[in-house]
Amino acid sequence: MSLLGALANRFAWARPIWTTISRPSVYFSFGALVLGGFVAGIVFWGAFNTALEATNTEKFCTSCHEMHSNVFEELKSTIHFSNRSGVRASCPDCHVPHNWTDKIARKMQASKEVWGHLFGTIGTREKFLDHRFALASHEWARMKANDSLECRNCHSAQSMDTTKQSPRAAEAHERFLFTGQKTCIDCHKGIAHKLPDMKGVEGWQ
Amino acid sequence: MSRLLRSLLRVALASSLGLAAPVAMSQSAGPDGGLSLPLRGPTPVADPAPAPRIQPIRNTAARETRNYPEQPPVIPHTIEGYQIDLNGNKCLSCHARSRIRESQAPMISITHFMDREGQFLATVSPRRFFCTECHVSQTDAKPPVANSFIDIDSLITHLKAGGSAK
Amino acid sequence: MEIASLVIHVRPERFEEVREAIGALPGTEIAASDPRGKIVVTVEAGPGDRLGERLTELSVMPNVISATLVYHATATQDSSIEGAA
Amino acid sequence: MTGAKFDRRDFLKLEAAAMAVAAAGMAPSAQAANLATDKDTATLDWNKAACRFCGTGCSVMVGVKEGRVVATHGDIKAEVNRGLNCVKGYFLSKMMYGEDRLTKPLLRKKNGVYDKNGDFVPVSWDEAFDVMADKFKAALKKRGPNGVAMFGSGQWTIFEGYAAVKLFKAGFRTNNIDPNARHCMASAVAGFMRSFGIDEPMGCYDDIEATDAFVLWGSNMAEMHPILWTRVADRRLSAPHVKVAVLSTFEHRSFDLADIGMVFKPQTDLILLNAIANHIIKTGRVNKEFVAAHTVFKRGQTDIGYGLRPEHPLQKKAAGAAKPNDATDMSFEEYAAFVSEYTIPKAAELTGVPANRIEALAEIYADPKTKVVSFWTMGFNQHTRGVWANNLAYNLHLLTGKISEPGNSPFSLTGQPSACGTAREVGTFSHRLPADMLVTNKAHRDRAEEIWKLPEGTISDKNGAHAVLQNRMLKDGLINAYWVQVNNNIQAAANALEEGIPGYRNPDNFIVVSDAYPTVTTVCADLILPTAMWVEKEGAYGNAERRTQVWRQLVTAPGEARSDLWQLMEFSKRFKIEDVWTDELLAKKPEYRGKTLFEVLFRNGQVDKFPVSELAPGFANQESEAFGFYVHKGLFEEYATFGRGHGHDLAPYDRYHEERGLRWPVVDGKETRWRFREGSDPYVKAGEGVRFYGYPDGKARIFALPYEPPAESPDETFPFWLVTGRVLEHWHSGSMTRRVPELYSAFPEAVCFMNPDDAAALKLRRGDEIKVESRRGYIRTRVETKGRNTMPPGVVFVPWFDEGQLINKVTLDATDPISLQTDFKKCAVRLALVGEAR
Repeated sequence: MSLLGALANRFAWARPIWTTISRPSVYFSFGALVLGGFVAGIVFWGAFNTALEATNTEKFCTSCHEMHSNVFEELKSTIHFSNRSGVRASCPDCHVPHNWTDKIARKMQASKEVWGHLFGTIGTREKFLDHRFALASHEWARMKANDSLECRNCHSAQSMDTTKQSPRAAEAHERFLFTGQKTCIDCHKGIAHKLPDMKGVEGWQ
Repeated sequence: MSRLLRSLLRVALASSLGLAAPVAMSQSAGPDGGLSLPLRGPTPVADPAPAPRIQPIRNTAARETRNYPEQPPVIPHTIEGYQIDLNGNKCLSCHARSRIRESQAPMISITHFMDREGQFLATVSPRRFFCTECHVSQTDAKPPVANSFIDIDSLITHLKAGGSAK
Repeated sequence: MEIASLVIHVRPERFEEVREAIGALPGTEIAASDPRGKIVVTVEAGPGDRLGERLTELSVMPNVISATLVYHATATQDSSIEGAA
Repeated sequence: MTGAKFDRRDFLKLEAAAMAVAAAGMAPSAQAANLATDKDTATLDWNKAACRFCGTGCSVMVGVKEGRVVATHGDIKAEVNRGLNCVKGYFLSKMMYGEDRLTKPLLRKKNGVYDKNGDFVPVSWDEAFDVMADKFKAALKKRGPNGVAMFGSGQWTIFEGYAAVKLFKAGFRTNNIDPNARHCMASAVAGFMRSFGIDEPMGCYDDIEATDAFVLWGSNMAEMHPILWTRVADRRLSAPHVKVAVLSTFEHRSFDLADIGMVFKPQTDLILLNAIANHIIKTGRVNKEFVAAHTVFKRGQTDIGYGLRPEHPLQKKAAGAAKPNDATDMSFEEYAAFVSEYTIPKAAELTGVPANRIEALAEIYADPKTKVVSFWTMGFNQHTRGVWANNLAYNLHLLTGKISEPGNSPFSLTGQPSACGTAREVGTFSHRLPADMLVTNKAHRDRAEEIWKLPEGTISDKNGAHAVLQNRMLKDGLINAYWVQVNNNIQAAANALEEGIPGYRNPDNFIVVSDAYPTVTTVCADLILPTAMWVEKEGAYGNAERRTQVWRQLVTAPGEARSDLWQLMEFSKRFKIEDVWTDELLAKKPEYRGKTLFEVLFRNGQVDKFPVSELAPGFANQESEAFGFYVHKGLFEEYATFGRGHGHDLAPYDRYHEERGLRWPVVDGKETRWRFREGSDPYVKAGEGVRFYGYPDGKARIFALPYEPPAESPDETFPFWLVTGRVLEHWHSGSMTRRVPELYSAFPEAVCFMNPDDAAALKLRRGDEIKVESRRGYIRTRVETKGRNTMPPGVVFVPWFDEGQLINKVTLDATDPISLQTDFKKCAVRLALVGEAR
């Protein structure tokens, strides 16, 4: 028996189904079909979003070894992981845009990271450190471009009570943040993970 | 004069005056022979002493007086998460010569530009790279033992006033 | 001879007044003061004086919020210090 | 210096004001601003002194005014530190002025007489020494010479250690004297003796500026040797080709400079060391010429036990425990076969370190073009196989010939300011005599007796009780009179609840503790003697690079506090030679009849040779004034006799007052930087090139030693490794540094550093109060998941500086069977929240 024949036999059960799907409708009205398609679209879309959101959890992010044993490990001893009020940031809070278009754009970029994972681009700590400057630079550039949007999702400048800040922080925020001279990421690099080699980075020696 | 007697007397005086002595004293003549260990507290040596709470780091912009000019200033603010390693030095991002106009922080001392031979370098000497070897931040923990170091200005002021008659 | 030092918290608005009053007490010196309401005082008492009474006097002065004894020492003749050489 | 303008009353008033100002949180001398003053008033009297803290041996300048230390700074002229100090060194000025300095002897009394369970009452020195002498005499009578003992220190000055050795080994005729360097350096000492037949490093700090790579084997130099760390950082950051490898059981501050960071499972450093040796052999990088000319191979005794009490099951089953120091000859081929099982993949598996990093580290040693300095301290020394670890590190340098030349240096760092000078060179160990000599060697005893003008047979031929054994013997009531100086051993020694505290409080025993401040050891004592510290006396220390440094007395100790040296010598006056020597011995030196120990040991025509008039004008010297001769010079010159001509030559005493220290051997006025190397070491003859003259055959030993497991490992009941150690801001038990307000506030109390995942699994939060508990006891402390250390899962770190949290109640007194040094880095604990379960 030829291979093709074997395949045809193997999927013989599907033939009536396919015939049904490909045949024009004779039982349903156009309106019902549109409505049905719409409902199906919502269902499909919901599933897509659910799947998307599943990739938007810390659990997913840290399920790969590169994230878990590098950046997540480093996060644990920082203020974004534990602090006085117990509000903590998870990976997507800072690294995934909250509005839809940007999120999808970011997710498409992320396919590259999957590629990197499969091919072990940063499979060891050493390799990760070698790439760290590039990885961090991307994030800084993104945050600089969107005016530190992910920071501001939680830390609204308008809602800051500088009297509750240390004098040093209050002064810096008044001079640079409130005047729009600088955005969060300009000063607050390396607050959730360790820094790459900072030679040549503005503001660093 | 005995410091021990003095301590005891201080406690007695303080209690007779209804004043609180700032230094915690063990007044019980327990298994430790009645000798107080202010850095330990009143728990006998053989027993486990309670652990005081971890105190927050003092976080101000105020400079502290130095005990003498050669003393490295203590850090008046928190440095939690400040990275000082092969990749960079967070302290310098405010205290470096080129950064102080923006940060308004004190510039690191000129001594820090000297190498082992006493020559001035163009940049901060690598031997001074790890700031926290000499500069430490301060918690809110109050020292349980007072220190009777007398700074030179107090001595000089006193000398200029003619000391006092014996 | 006995020597003591105290930290005295006073009402800031009556700071100058209290400072003067303390300065007027015999054997009392103001070592440092802060107009926000803190005065550091050293008290000296000879053999005939009663140090305790002086301290009580300070703690019950008008406009004094609290007086905390920080240091007390008794100096005897034999333990007087000479310079190192 | 000008005459005294101040009287006690002035100082008391100034102290009173200073303390109240500090208590009020106000700035000192705010009212003294804008001082314009004349030169006389503004001039300070500056003099050099060695830093009081770690073994680095920085020189500091001490500014004195009116008999008070008012400022200190790093000595620009000092080779070691060139003007730098660490934060502890910069606060030396305030160290002596903690308000609760001990100023009078305190004796436990009830109803006016000594009582073991009495309360401490101030007594005169006379009364203190009377009671003490009675108790020592009673113990000598009851148990013979070994009924008394002394525990001293690597913080003793050279004079003090030397006087103590004489008093105990020659006077009381017991070798029951040991320094706390036993907890610190003993494994390094035994490592040197086994590998080279002579103690102390061949290299020096100059290697730092000459090397291409640093390997830190269990040493957190960033916190424990800050000034050496500034030199390492200087080298690494100014020469980009230089590499730094840091190995530890957890990540600490030294990792901040690491190109290769390696966190390994406790005890598996032995595997890494052997794997590197194997890599050197397998890749053909053995320096065959060097190895053939200068080394021999030895197979060390194995299964040597853990230095526990003999009835402990682990001791009973250790087959090699009787002769742990034994070794037999072997060939290079046999050695190569021995290490061949330590492959890099196997090492990676057993140590938890990725193979690529092990290989990178191995290459540093193997590459003939890379000069390498290996540093180690307590990670190696406080290890039940600490001597082995030392030997295995030397193996790497010997196999490659990277030794005894600039930049190639296996370097054992010391913890205490005079661990080398006083503990090792003077020989305050229970098995040693000055200049590396041993009490068990007849020729060595003869020489000591000859120099000391004592009859043959004065010095006991038995090793005395070492630190850990002393505590056990105190508990068992075998040592009944005990004197502790310059250390805080109730806080420092392992297993305090089962051994230390019961030993000190044993009703049969009389415990004397000399200290400057009240400590947990003083409160466990029966008599406390107030001690003059640091520049309140003339002193000398020897640092880790063989550098001997001397300072003068610059200020006077408060009240009746007196130096340890004065205490030792004054106490010796309380004993007639007949009290301590047998008639048989006396018969050999009848002229000593009726004399006191002071006369025999210190007024012996040598120690008292130099008159008080030789003291430098303008400096006080309390001991010399008390005894009527220049005590320090006399002791030093007699001591120096031991080493001169024997590889340990010291310069004439007076020269040390002029120098920022000199590295011995000092021959023809010149110091030695690299030992065993022709042209640098005067003991290596022309044409020899290299000669390891510690052994008669001139060869160093390469040891074949395996991995053996630690004494105690985590299990289901006690699932965590406990590591103890220090922090930058505090020196040892914190009795000095915690009395400096700035240092106290920087790191006030101990905490338990742990991994955040471990904390989460136990439902613990940062700051929670927990019990850290072992089979021996527990302490209460607080959880720390942030800060300077990053702990791997399953390992916790608790520093031991805090007398409120006596972590050594938890540790195990397992020791290296060769060095008898305790392993403070490995025992099993469990953690639980204090109070109710949540």
